[in-house]
Amino acid sequence: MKKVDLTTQLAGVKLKNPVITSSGTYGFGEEYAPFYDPALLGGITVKGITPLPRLGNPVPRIAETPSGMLNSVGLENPGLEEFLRTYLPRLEKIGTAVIVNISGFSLEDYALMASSLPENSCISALEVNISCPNIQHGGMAFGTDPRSAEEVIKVTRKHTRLPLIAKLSPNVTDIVEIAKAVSGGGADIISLINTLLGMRIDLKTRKPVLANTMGGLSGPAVLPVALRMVYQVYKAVDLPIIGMGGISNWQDAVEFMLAGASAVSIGTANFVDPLAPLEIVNGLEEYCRREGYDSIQELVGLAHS
Amino acid sequence: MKKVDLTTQLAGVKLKNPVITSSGTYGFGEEYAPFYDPALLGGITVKGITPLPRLGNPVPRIAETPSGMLNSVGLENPGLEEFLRTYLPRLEKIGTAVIVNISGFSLEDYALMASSLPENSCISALEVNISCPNIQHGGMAFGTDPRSAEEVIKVTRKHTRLPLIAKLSPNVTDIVEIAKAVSGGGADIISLINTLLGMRIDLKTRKPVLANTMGGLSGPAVLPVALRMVYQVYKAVDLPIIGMGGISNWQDAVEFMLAGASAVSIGTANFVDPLAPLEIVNGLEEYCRREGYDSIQELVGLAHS
Amino acid sequence: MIKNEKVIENRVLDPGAGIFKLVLRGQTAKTARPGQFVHLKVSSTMDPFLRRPISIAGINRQLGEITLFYRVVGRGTSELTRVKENQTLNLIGPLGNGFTVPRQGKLLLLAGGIGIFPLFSLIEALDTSKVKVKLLWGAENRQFLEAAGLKTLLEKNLDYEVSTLDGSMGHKGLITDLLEYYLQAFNNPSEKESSILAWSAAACGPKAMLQAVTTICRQEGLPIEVSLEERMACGVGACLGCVCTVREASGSLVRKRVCKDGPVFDGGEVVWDEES
Amino acid sequence: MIKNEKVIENRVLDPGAGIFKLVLRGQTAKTARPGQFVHLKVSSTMDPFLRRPISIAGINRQLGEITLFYRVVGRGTSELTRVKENQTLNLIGPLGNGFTVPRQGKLLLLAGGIGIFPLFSLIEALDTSKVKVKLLWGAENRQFLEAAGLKTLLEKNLDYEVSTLDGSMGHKGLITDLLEYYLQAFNNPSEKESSILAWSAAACGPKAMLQAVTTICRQEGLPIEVSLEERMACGVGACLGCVCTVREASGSLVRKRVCKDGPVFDGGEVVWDEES
Ligand SMILES: Cc1cc2nc3c(=O)[nH]c(=O)nc-3n(C[C@H](O)[C@H](O)[C@H](O)COP(=O)(O)OP(=O)(O)OC[C@H]3O[C@@H](n4cnc5c(N)ncnc54)[C@H](O)[C@@H]3O)c2cc1C
Ligand SMILES: Cc1cc2nc3c(=O)[nH]c(=O)nc-3n(C[C@H](O)[C@H](O)[C@H](O)COP(=O)(O)OP(=O)(O)OC[C@H]3O[C@@H](n4cnc5c(N)ncnc54)[C@H](O)[C@@H]3O)c2cc1C
Ligand SMILES: Cc1cc2nc3c(=O)[nH]c(=O)nc-3n(C[C@H](O)[C@H](O)[C@H](O)COP(=O)(O)O)c2cc1C
Ligand SMILES: Cc1cc2nc3c(=O)[nH]c(=O)nc-3n(C[C@H](O)[C@H](O)[C@H](O)COP(=O)(O)O)c2cc1C
Ligand code: FES
Ligand code: FES
Repeated sequence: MKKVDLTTQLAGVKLKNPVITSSGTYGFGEEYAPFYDPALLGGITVKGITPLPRLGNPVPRIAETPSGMLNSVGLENPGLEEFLRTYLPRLEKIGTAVIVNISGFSLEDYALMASSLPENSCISALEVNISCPNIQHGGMAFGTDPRSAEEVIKVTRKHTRLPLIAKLSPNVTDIVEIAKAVSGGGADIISLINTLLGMRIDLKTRKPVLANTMGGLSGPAVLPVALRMVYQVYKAVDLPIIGMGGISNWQDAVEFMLAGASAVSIGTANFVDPLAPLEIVNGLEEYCRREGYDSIQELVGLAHS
Repeated sequence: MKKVDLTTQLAGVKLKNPVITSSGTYGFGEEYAPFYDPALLGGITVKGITPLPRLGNPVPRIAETPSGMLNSVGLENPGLEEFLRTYLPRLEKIGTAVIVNISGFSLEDYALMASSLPENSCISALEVNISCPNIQHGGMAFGTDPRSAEEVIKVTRKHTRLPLIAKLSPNVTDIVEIAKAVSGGGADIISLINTLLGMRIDLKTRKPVLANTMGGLSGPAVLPVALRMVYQVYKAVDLPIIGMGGISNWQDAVEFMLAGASAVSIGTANFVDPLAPLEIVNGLEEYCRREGYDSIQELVGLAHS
Repeated sequence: MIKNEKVIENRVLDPGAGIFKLVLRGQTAKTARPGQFVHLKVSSTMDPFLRRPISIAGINRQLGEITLFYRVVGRGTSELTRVKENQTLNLIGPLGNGFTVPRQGKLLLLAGGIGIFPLFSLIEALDTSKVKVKLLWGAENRQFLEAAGLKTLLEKNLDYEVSTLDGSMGHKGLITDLLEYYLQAFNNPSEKESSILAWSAAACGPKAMLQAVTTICRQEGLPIEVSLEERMACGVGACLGCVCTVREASGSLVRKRVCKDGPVFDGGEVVWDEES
Repeated sequence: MIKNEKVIENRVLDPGAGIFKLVLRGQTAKTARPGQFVHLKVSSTMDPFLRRPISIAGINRQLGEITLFYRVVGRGTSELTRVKENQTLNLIGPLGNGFTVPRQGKLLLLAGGIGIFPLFSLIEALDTSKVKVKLLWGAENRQFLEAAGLKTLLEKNLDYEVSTLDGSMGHKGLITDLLEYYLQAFNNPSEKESSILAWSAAACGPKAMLQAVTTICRQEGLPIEVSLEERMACGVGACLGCVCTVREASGSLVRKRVCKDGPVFDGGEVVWDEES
């Protein structure tokens, strides 16, 4: 039986296979270790880090929706310093690519984190989450305006030589415009999508279910929107894409690769099926073998033509 | 047992109850008549009409998604003339409010339809679908740019005295900005949301499932996004709202009314459960009785505070 | 039109081919006609989301039962296999127009793969003392034919011929080979089949097969009814999801809804290679 | 950690209150501790989407069985009622830290409504020849108490007292009334309960009740463990969906994950009215 080449090269980042776990859904790589060895994955992305520790939003932070969920965790995280002191050393032993997701509310926040996260460590890339409200520009998210999206990436770029992944928000009129902007700003890779803004109301209290009123929609419900955005960005922008949004099984992962994703990231599916990322690695390999592809990368973008 | 007042006043439009069926999901009011008498509903919205007949897109036009579906019907319709000749006379006997959904690709299209649809007929209001690509402005949908959204409504307003419902597209960065624009343009009512742009890929053919590549996502999957937009627009704009997007049962309908919708519209749910609109009317009445509301309109906007 | 019917039987006929037989008792049997279909709710939740259309393959008005056959191809049909006897299943139906049921003359039935299922109910409805029937059925292999109801045909004493892609039964090749062979035979007045003029055809199967057999039948002047398949949402004509294109007598193209105006159409009117 | 366990029993105990008993056979029983929970997959499809956390109410290591009790309150628990005996159910678990199981001394158990369920496993685990146990249980009415397992307590010969809102059984009023009464009694050296210092408490119920009983116990110097509930997504500490706030010895506020760092916390550390 011929071996399928699952290795994946994303700009400067080399992965064993194209399956990554998504920021905010995989902790700091420890919670799912009792289920399987994370070293079997292409990579993991840690929870979004901010310069200072954050308590995040009050509960309830979770609401269920048809084939999906809302979260309003509010970027709870231990902060940059504690991450460097406690979590990073433990991640050194994880045996797979580590992507650090960084979130900020000002350009200085991004600059600080980019310059503080070591280039010679287990960190393979920084994923720049541009979905946070930009407090310097009136609270609209960095990622919803092409100019501020570009600026964030530019500033971050200046402060690190690590490969930069720009993570785009889907809550925009024109995702291609934003993708071009972050490409212009010097991003090496584009990851999409972050969560769609949504809400639910509790019939008993007659108030929003989430303490924070609105939250981010993720899971299978958003898959068609995510896939469409990957398809559009692949057509228009010449950077490798990490596709995510509702991927639950290898079939979904194949759809994203056909649409143009070079790698896929698994988020909410972890909650429902902790083994999903592993099963997707195996499913992709099996699919390539059955369909006669020698390398997984042959799939990328095949739906275009 | 005290009777609950279900009547609903939307600007100039009076409805028996707040439950309407959505454009494109209820034909011209005839297909679901074998299931129940449409006169039991607050109103129906007919399929989007264009000045000329349209064959619409090739098949496949339908794809299933988790808790939702994609469609790319492409505005197939008999055209204005045939609508006036054949369908409108039959609608005169339907016994409930008739909303005519109009779609155009230029400002003249909207002007023509507004001036041709009779003011003294069964037509209670025109719903202006601004999600179509604006061929005068390079193909971006009218509804994704506040200025062209305002312009469309302004032009339509000039050519009819019928109440105008502006139907908003959710594929925008800032729904409130668009809602304000159509309010400025002279809309009497806002309906939201139209479908989210999405796609799926067929693993067998490795090509998009829909012949038209992308399509509109509807059904329960989009409910959290729709509800959020209703909530945001209610807070910012002082026009009555018709809420829609994934409503499948009376509980969903209550959520939309609490978020700020004065009426709700049922679309995709018809396909899965043809009796859904009727069950929602009954469920809303029952809910009000149980919870001690004399009028359904007391629910509107209660989630705000 | 919408009702819960009682599941009398839901049983695998052939695990290899994944073909199931489903018998439902309720009101549908009262009015159903051959070639119509039902739109089944396969899940009690929102996922899988849409109903699934399945042809009515048998109608027993006495018992008030309809019989369906389905092949497991995806999530919806998989869910359907989990339904247990004595549970109820929600359906909309009977839907669509159905086949013309001739009272006399000669009827050529053309089935491709699971396209045989709606033809079962047509066969059942024919008075074979007055209508001469011949069935041509093409499939992948013998196993499929046997799984999909070959025995039923034998029991009915039907005049049939099969073709298989791998030659494991009947003619090795396509149903179109069989069709051309028999049409020639009908045309040959020395053969006992006599004149071709008495014949009409009814077909169900994949689109490419329907197009091919329509072309052949039309060349020989045989009227042919085809039962089309299309992805459906509503099933009742409201969503315009399931259209096909038909050329009207006037020459203009119009869309027809497979669910409501069909699924059975005059093969000669269908525009097969339309790209608009 | 993730496994399919065999459903031995899934049966309604009281249709009125909608309380079910679910017995599962598998690996979980081997290592489960009182106060831990399992995270159940209630549907084979994407809807309902998330798993549902249910406390482990009984652990039988010999048979390899765990017992759960659940109340039907929404779509997830409704789906759960449809699971049949001999089917398998997918679960993650055992999860969480569980209650401290004292080897000696006196344990006051405080249950509000279905908060009794995790306490069942704690009661089971106690060596009652060495630990003196008293249970106070508040609920809406007699029917609920009987539905939720009062008989089990009687069988266990447990020293208990109940309160009901409508007075249909025991004290009419809140569990806090009972608690205050007994704490006074413990404080009174003339009573046979002797000194309050030997007592600790473990509580499970609605948040407001846990806050109230914690306040009372702390006033009297009684250490108290509380089992919290929160909406959960992952159940394993990865999503930060289910946090509560705890005041550390240093005085600073930190978030703890109910699923991973709890569900059992030192009541005195929990910040109840936090709004940040
Ligand atoms: C009028 C009509 C009558 C039918 N009668 C029968 C019947 O008697 N027995 C039977 O086994 N099947 C019949 N079908 C086909 C059946 O509806 C589909 O196989 C079924 O809906 C697939 O559902 P699924 O969830 O299992 O597959 P999915 O996961 O939805 O799809 C699997 C594959 O099946 C195909 N498919 C999906 N939906 C349809 C559709 N509506 N029409 C055609 N192809 C589709 C697609 O190629 C897809 O890739 C009929 C279809 C129509 C339109
Ligand atoms: C650690 C833990 C242990 C639990 N043990 C038990 C048990 O042994 N027996 C039992 O009957 N229930 C227990 N619960 C509660 C149980 O998880 C919820 O009742 C269940 O998830 C509701 O699911 P549903 O789909 O039926 O209701 P939904 O439709 O999801 O919700 C109905 C209502 O229940 C409430 N609810 C929903 N999810 C939760 C949640 N995770 N926590 C608290 N409230 C919620 C909300 O108020 C909601 O309005 C436990 C919860 C936790 C966190
Ligand atoms: C609970 C939760 C927390 C998340 N936290 C972050 C985060 O800190 N930073 C970030 O960039 N994305 C975050 N996300 C978004 C995910 O990384 C992912 O982009 C999104 O959920 C879509 O993928 P999915 O549908 O597979 O989950 C979070 C998502 C969830 C569900
Ligand atoms: C098959 C289909 C056709 C539609 N056609 C139209 C249309 O012609 N005009 C329009 O404004 N909206 C159209 N819509 C959008 C619906 O009216 C509605 O806004 C949307 O589907 C969200 O509601 P739902 O989730 O309840 O279906 C269509 C939707 C579907 C599913
Ligand atoms: S499926 Fe809706 S029109 Fe045919
Ligand atoms: S439920 Fe995810 S951290 Fe507790």
